[in-house]
Amino acid sequence: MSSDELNGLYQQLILDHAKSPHGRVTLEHPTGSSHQLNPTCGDEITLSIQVDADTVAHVGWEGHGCTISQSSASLLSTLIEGREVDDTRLLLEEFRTAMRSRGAIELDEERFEDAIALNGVSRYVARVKCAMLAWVALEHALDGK
Amino acid sequence: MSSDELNGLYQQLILDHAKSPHGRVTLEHPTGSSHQLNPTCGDEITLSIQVDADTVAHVGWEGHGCTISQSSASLLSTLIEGREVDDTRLLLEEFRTAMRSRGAIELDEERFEDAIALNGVSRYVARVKCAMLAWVALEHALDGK
Amino acid sequence: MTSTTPTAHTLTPAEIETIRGDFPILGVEVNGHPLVYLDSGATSQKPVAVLDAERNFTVRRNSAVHRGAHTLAAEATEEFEDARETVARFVGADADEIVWTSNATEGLNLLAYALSNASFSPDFASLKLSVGDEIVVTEQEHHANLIPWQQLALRTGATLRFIPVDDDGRLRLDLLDEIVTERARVVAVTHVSNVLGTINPVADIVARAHQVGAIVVLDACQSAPHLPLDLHALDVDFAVFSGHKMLAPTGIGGFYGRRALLNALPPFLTGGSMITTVTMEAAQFLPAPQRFEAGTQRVAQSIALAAAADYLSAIGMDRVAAHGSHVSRRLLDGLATIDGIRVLGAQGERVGLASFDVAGIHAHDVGQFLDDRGIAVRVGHHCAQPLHRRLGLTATTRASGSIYTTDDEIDLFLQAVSDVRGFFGVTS
Amino acid sequence: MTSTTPTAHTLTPAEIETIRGDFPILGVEVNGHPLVYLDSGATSQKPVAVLDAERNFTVRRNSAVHRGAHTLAAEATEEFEDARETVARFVGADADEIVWTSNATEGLNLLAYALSNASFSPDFASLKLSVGDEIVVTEQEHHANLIPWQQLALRTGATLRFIPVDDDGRLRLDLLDEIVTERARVVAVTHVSNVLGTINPVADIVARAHQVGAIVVLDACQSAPHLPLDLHALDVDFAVFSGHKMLAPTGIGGFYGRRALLNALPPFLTGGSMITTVTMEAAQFLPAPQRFEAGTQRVAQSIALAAAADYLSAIGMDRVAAHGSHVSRRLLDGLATIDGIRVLGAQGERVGLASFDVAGIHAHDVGQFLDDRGIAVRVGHHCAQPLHRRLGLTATTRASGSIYTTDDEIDLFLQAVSDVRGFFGVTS
Ligand SMILES: Cc1ncc(COP(=O)(O)O)c(C=O)c1O
Ligand SMILES: Cc1ncc(COP(=O)(O)O)c(C=O)c1O
Repeated sequence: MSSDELNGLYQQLILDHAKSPHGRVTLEHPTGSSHQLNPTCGDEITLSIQVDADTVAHVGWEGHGCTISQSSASLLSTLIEGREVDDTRLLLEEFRTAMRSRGAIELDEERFEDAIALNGVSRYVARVKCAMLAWVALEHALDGK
Repeated sequence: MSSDELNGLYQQLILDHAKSPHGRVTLEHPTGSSHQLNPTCGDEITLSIQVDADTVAHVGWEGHGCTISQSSASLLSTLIEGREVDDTRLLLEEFRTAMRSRGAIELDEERFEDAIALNGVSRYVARVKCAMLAWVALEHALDGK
Repeated sequence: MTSTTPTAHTLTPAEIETIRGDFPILGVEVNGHPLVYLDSGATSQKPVAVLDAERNFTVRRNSAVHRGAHTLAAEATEEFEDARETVARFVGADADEIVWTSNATEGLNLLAYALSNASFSPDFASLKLSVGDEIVVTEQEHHANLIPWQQLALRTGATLRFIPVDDDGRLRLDLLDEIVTERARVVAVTHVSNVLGTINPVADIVARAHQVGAIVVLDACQSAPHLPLDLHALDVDFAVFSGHKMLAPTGIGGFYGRRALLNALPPFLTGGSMITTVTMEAAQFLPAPQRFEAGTQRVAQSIALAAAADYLSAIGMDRVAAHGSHVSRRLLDGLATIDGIRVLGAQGERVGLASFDVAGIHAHDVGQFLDDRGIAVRVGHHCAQPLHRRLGLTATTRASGSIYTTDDEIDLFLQAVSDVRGFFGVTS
Repeated sequence: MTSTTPTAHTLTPAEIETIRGDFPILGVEVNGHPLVYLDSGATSQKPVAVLDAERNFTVRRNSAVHRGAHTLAAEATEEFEDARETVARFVGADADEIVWTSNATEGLNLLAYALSNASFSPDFASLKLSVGDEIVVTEQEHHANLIPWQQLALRTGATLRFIPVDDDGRLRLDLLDEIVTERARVVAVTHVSNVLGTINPVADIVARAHQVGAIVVLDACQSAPHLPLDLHALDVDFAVFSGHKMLAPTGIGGFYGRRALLNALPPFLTGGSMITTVTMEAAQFLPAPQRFEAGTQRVAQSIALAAAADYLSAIGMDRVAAHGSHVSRRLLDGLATIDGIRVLGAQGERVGLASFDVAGIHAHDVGQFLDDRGIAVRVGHHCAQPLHRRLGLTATTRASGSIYTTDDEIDLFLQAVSDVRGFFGVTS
């Protein structure tokens, strides 16, 4: 009943992450935090990080939103915990570039692991904002904004 | 070179009245006066009347404008000087009706005499305002506005 | 005025087929499926007659109106003013009570700014708002009928109050007398909620507002396209509507003002074509409606809006309303049979629109699933965040129909909604 | 930026014929004569490519932008934002510096109201205007670039000053430093006068304004259609233009703001699609350009304006400007040979436009005589009463061309003008 494209967007891994997300915790000693909102649908996320000696030691977020925004936040958490800040920024740029590419650029499997399940999103211009929500919050949290 | 319609609009009598207008005088004891303006072209008229015992005894106006507005003011002056106020109001309504009729209603020759030369104006929607300018001033002067 | 004549018949399937033939966009495919357009509440589609009216004007008569004296300009001015007459008649007003705007939002801002201009000029004392005065809206309002009033309150020091809704989204009329008091100067209310589709009891609100001397502003965005509208009979003081929601192009709308009030308002936008005398120091203004139409107007779009009004009138607004009722009933009946669906809004008179929540599934995901089958619905807060918050939701899915909506389309939509939860693996 | 490249060739007769084929209205008859449209300064005619762009969008993709998530809405949003990009590039700006408006008048009001909103809110102190501050305009301005500033002065207590013109209508730049002082906060000036057709020395004014810390507002209504325009290079802070004067439909225009300043301005119109969070009490606003685009936008018209920009770009704005120069020269040379004609404005660089007085004959009568031969010109004060008053006139006749204006049309016009005085029996 549902098309290949739709199944490509909503891969099982994405549905699973949305249902049982990683990183939905409150950090005790965040070094940065950001609240982001999608004005069209009212979806919100507050994402906090704890940076210790140039490394993102911990990530925690809370919020509500669609399958894409929730699974993207969850996958982000699994990816960046323990990653160096500089590399986290690189990863963020790679993610943004792929998401904005309208399907032309895929996420690198070595770098993004399970998160390559989000590849399908970039063909859905209206949903890119959903996938980006947590990442934009991460960017601001890193900048201490 | 110029069409019958144009000659119908600009009859010799109209050109003559515009060149040597009647009633371009200043009244000593006006009982009513009105200033009117055409916002598109900036044409203006100030028309004054002196009403004695229910009769428009004197008319005087000054202003500047196109051939149609000047000749209409001039013809108005010749027509209403000495006319009863009630009949002047009737004449005004008849004039307005004809001008707004898009050529469907002609001015009554018995009533309007030389002013029937203005008949052509009513087919030129954009010029009706020019012909009406002095008459609207008359209306307000009669109302003491 | 606001109710459908009981004798009006809904549109027959054959009539709807004929109507659909007038809307070229209904033939497009989306994701390999014929488009099922159920987002008319956001913006309607446009019939060929409307597109042609606009184009015919442009290729035959386009020129500056109310400024030119040449033949083309005179003809264009005439068509433009005839359009005003047609649209005025369509909403139950006189031509000189209708001001052209870009959309309903601009109309509401026009009024809110004109009132604040009145508040800062001694010439308009009767319309002045200041500390102690109250502006009343409702909890149902679209942001367009809320934020301009918040801003007016900020500019003037007046207080903004609102009529709350109950758990079904119904206006709490039991609180009307308590909220609309002698301090109220403006009461702004929507005729039909764009989230709930329900028709508000405008008469009760008008009666109370006028009793305390407040002016009533009606947001007719969702009623003008779907119900016979008679602004004189409704006795409101101001009203707004958007052309793009009623078969006309984007970029055109109407602002209605009761003649005496409209002429008592100071201008909003200033510039050419709304003045008599201008010096470097000061300007004098024309009477309404020109006073509110600064600059070159949306001439082609006005003429297209008149064509849209004519198109709707030819069908008959009582029949348009009957069809809306039918669409609403089929949507509500169908959704009621699907597990995990919560439809917003009370039962009762509605236009053809339903917003709903699917338990456990975000509206964005519902919308995406429907879109995969070519079904276009709106997801989000529909520019009514306070109402959603009050009903305990952030985002909902909204299906909204128009005269071209068929039973088959509604059934495709209902089938898709009943498949959503299975796809996302949510069971109740 | 404002000058035509010396190497640009004017359009050839064959090229103009091809262009004319794209404008269906140029085939109509007026009073038994082929239309000679010399009123493009008021509003231009529109090529088929522009009409088709609008219609194609409407019949293939029409739907709500920035609000919908379904396929049609996503595609419409993309086309809409692409249009912004195209128009931005056309005027030498970045996409996020362009706000859609209905026309230039709305753009100027947007800024004047946003500045007065800034003046009443502690959050925008740097943009605040108050008693002692000065707003500077020029004596050449169209009412659209004068009255909004008069009203802003009234609302804030600031003083309105102006740069006068000399007997030829030239800006008195010798007075620039005296008039634009440290008290100046805003300097609003037209790029090209719609009465004189002359191009103003914007660079000098910008330099002085920026020296004293004032923001510069450019009215680009009469330059955008006729000259290569590079707003970044001109270094102005804000600018406005109207689509209907540059081959696009009525109802669409652009407002440019330098990025940092635009984002520092409070909103003007408020409502849907320009907010982040809304409660019954208050609203938070999006960054520019969305902050200034409340309500459903003029989507189809924006796309048409982009098509118009593409049409002009394909010809090349340097060649468009060269043609304007040519039209201007032919008009001026021809009028100079006719007795009793006074042409307004200085010699020098001009767009293809000439306003003139015919001794002893009112402009309305001149216009009527020309119209009888199918020649459409503008008569009146052209929304510039102060300039006319300064030049000792109430009304003038204006002939204004565009890319579709031929030498033959100019010659028909000149012949008619030389016959006017004979017809009315006026001899010098
Ligand atoms: C120089 C100038 N400024 C402003 C305007 C106002 O433009 P619009 O009426 O399209 O808002 C015009 C045209 O009428 C103009 O020529
Ligand atoms: C009830 C209601 N009011 C106001 C608006 C605003 O209309 P527009 O965006 O056309 O200005 C809408 C539509 O979006 C609406 O549904």
